[in-house]
Amino acid sequence: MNGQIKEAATNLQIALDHGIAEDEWERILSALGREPTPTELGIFSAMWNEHCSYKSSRVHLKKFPTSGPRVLQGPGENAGVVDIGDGLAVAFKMESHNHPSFIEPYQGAATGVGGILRDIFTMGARPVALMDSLRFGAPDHERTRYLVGGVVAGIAGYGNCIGVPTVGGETGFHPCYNGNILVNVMCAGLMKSDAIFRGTASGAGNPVIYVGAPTGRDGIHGASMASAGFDETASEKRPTVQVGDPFREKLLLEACLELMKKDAVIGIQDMGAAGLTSSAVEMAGRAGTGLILRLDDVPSREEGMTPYEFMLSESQERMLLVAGRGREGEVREIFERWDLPMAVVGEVTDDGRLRVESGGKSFVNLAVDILTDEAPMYKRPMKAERALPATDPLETLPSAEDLGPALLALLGHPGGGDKSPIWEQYDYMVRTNTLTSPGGDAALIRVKNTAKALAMTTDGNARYCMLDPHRGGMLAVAEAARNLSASGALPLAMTNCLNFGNPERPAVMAQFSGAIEGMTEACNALKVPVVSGNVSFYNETHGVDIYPTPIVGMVGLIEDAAKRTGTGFTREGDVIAILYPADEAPLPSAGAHEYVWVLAGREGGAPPSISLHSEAAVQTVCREAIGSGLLSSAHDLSDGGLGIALAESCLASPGSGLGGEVKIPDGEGRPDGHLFGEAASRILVSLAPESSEKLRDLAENNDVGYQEIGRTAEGHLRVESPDGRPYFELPMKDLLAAWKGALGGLL
Amino acid sequence: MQFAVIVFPGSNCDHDCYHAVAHVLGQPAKFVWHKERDLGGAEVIIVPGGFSYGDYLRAGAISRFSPVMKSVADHAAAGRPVIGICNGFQILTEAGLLPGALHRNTSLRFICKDVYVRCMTSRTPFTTEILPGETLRLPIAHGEGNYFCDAETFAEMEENDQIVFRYCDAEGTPSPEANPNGSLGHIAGICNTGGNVLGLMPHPERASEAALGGDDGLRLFQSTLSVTVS
Amino acid sequence: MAKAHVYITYKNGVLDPQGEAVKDALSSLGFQGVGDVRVGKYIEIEVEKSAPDEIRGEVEKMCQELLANPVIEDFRVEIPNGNNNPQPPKSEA
Amino acid sequence: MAKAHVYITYKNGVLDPQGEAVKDALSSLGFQGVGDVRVGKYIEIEVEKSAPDEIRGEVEKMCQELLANPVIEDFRVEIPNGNNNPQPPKSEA
Ligand SMILES: Nc1ncnc2c1ncn2[C@@H]1O[C@H](COP(=O)(O)OP(=O)(O)O)[C@@H](O)[C@H]1O
Ligand SMILES: [Mg+2]
Repeated sequence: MNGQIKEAATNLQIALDHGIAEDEWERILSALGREPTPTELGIFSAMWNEHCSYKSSRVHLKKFPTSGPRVLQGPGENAGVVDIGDGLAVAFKMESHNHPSFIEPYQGAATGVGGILRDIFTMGARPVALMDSLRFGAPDHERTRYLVGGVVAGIAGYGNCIGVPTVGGETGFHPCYNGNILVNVMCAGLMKSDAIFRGTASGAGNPVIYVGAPTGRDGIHGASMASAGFDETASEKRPTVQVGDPFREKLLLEACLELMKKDAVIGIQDMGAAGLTSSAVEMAGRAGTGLILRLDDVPSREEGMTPYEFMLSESQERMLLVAGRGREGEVREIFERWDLPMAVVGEVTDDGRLRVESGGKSFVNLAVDILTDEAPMYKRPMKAERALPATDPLETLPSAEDLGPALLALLGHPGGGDKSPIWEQYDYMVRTNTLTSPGGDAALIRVKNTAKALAMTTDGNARYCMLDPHRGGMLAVAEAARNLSASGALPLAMTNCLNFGNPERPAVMAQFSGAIEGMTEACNALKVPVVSGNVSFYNETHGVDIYPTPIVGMVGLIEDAAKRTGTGFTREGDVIAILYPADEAPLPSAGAHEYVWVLAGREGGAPPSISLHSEAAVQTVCREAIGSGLLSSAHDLSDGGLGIALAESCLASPGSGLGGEVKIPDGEGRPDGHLFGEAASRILVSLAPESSEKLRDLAENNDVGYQEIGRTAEGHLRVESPDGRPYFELPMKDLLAAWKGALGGLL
Repeated sequence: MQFAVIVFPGSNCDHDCYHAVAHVLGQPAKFVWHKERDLGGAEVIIVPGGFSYGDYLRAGAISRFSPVMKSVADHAAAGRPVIGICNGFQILTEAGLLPGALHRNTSLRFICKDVYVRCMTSRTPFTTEILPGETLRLPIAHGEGNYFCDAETFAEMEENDQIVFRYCDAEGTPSPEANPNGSLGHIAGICNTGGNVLGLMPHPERASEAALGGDDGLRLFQSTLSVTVS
Repeated sequence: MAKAHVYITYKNGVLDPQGEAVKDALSSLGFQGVGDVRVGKYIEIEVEKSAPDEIRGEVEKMCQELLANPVIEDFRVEIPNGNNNPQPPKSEA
Repeated sequence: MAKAHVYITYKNGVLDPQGEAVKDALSSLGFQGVGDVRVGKYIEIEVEKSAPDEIRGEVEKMCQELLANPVIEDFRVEIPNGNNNPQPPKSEA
């Protein structure tokens, strides 16, 4: 049936060069009953690779809970959608752009932002907020400075231009990322809950329409080198790094949202990884239909592009949509007004096949389901391995009398210090909805025309996952939910980026599986379904994998935006207290991980233990207390334990002027273990003394511990032992100076 | 008072300005697409911030050729109020409605944060209700806010009372430390000789509601209400 | 299509923050004896005209109207393989 | 002090959004027959060296290390009044 195809032949070697394994090649041959054409081979390589097929991860991802009363759209679409009441919904998703950002930090990060924005407005939502979760190598590694500067400028360059505020994120440093940084970007958008658009190509005869930037040879990856043999002129067409055009994307965003107000659109999907190939195949796959694409009609910006190149180009700022028959004119009219290319490039068919034609010839004729449902799926071997010592390295550290220097060291470390040199490069206020500047536990965005606010956070602790993937996974979800609860928000649902090493290594798959199981347990216990997500494997350099780094992005809802708290102390003389699980000590001396890392460069032991039941109770109490107006501030304990949480609450007070006087509650273990230990399920709160009775009652009624530890005070932070011996007393200006200077050398 | 917010391809503070005047101030407002020429009888023109044409080549360089700019120029020439905010300020200088130019911040970085500005004159329609010497807290968000003009122009502007806002510290004292972008004379905003056209880098529309952390910016829009429209 | 090259530089007396930053960065990378550094724009334009003088006229007009801002920038147009008798940088002011 | 001129342009095939926007603007300003427009950087550097070859060597090193981004950009160095036998643009790749 493909008699007229004139491309060169393909063979096993070319398939291997495309990253297709030998058994996968056999599978293709037996499915087709012939050799694939070069363009078909390119399509297989794109659709069957890890990024599109999730072939190593699918069996594990199935474990996540994905439904709930508010879930309008779970995983499988461009983004998840969750109902927030009042006829509104929030669409959100997180994506990684790790490898491109390491090669070209500015453009890699910028196009990462562009990609996730398209995922959101494809759903019919207007993007309202971006968050970025970043991991760099050691602060003193030779490339770190360059990468930090480039990535941050790239996120700023794209997000600021398009006018979506970047409202929060996280930034971490660890030598395991020296050769493979992580750039994960999350976007949330608002939409009407009854106007969700999906990536489906239904209705035979409906036109397939290409809108957005013309196609060039951008990002046709290593595979294209193998294709050079197919065409003599291909040799000088080297693959190129994608450059983002945020201005064009802004136009695309406005044009798409305007078009979606009409009922002309049947399905729409952005062209992300594997561009035209994946958008066409996935849209047909979801609808159970077929597609014909006529490449001669695809707008292009370079001469002489081959079908192979058209199908695999990753040029940015493009979308594919299916419109109702006869509605082409309306689509054209809108895109012309926004000065954007628009072209009818094919139509929907009912034979379940993807056909690609050019110059009157057929270059592709494949059953869609071979590319989607029948893509390979692997149960890769797993074998847990422990790479870090099992003993808690705290014991190897001499215990100091004066804990002040340790606190200053933690605050002055790039991972623990002030991140404003990063987020002040982001326009975090555009759209006038941002209720708190970045720097707190959760970012808060008001929802205009309602009393509501959305809360958002990203969290992940690779060290915990390295020490114990299962517990690390639980802790990541619990911390994200806790960050939302500490701002007064009810966690609704989550997305994730699962950044792992090479899945062909059993130790990596064991980490992956363990982390997912832990996350799943926490999702179930905290009633937070997973509605979207992304897997990034092969994060490795020279055969060494990064620490397993699942990043959780979570969205919560505050019904009345006036009832919220920040992390900073607000008033002198307020009571400082801790909410904690009632059946545990307020501050067990355990796992002072960040402290030992910063002071001694050692890691080991176990991540903090966690009871999900108690975690849920602590969060409920915190939210209710905020809802009843009892709290002045709330801040969860995480890296650096109570010591860092206290310091951060002081630093986030007005003018960083409020400190506190605190006595550590009685308990077993070392003083530094109490102060810097990273016990889970704890929230540091401050409140007016008149409110303490009520909070104590609320906590008791919910089986939650409430322990007062001191008072806020002007100008200094003093912490003493249970018997009144001072651990340190530091003027706020010293804390501020250490904290402010932390990123100094890097930006 | 009828407001018009001009929308260029890439403008992204258009809705914020609209929100501030229509929903917070409660005045009639409408958007005017850059290809239109009819300002529809608007009394006050807002050229909003954002990245018109992506800030490509130079911020504001391409927008100034939009058809609507002729109408804006006529409006200005008639002595009626025009305010250019951030990218709007850049567009007004490129269009020659205000003197000077805005180039890259000395830090070479985009900067988003709250700053203080000192009001230098009440003579513009946007500062009638603000006393000279008063300090406002307003957000900035720009990469090219570094104001420049030649010495002669600067002297003329001082002479003609055209410097409307200067970056200052919380106490109201202009200083290099309080100047976020290296602008000449700590200039944050200027007006034309007639006083009716104001350009400024800070975003008053983002500081128009206490819920967002401050409402000093609203006073610029409020001021226009006391201007008698002829 | 013929090509024209446009060079846009800051005027004397206008501070060039990017140039300063590059200079500092070069020194800290260990390059010695780096003097002034000025960063400008270099634009390549294809035009349909073919006579060098016509091209120059057209492109200079483009510079005056759009490509350069006369308040802070000078420009210079070169026609590769054309008549490029040294010309002083131009500006409208 | 001697001067060197550096021209930095996007590699062939790399999208130049700025160039596209300028091209569209020129057309809508009424300039006819404008083809490709590419916007790059033009850098003037003063160095202490004086032998043209030495200057070129030094400045090319600066380009490789700092001034150009070899992943997406090519660069070209010219020494005014030096030996400028036409040289192809360079990149590290
Ligand atoms: N890359 C970033 N982008 C935006 N905001 C950031 C970024 N990094 C840090 N922040 C802000 O600073 C706060 C503290 O940063 P960090 O210490 O890395 O996170 P966390 O407290 O979640 O461990 C974050 O909650 C966030 O609001
Ligand atoms: Mg936190």
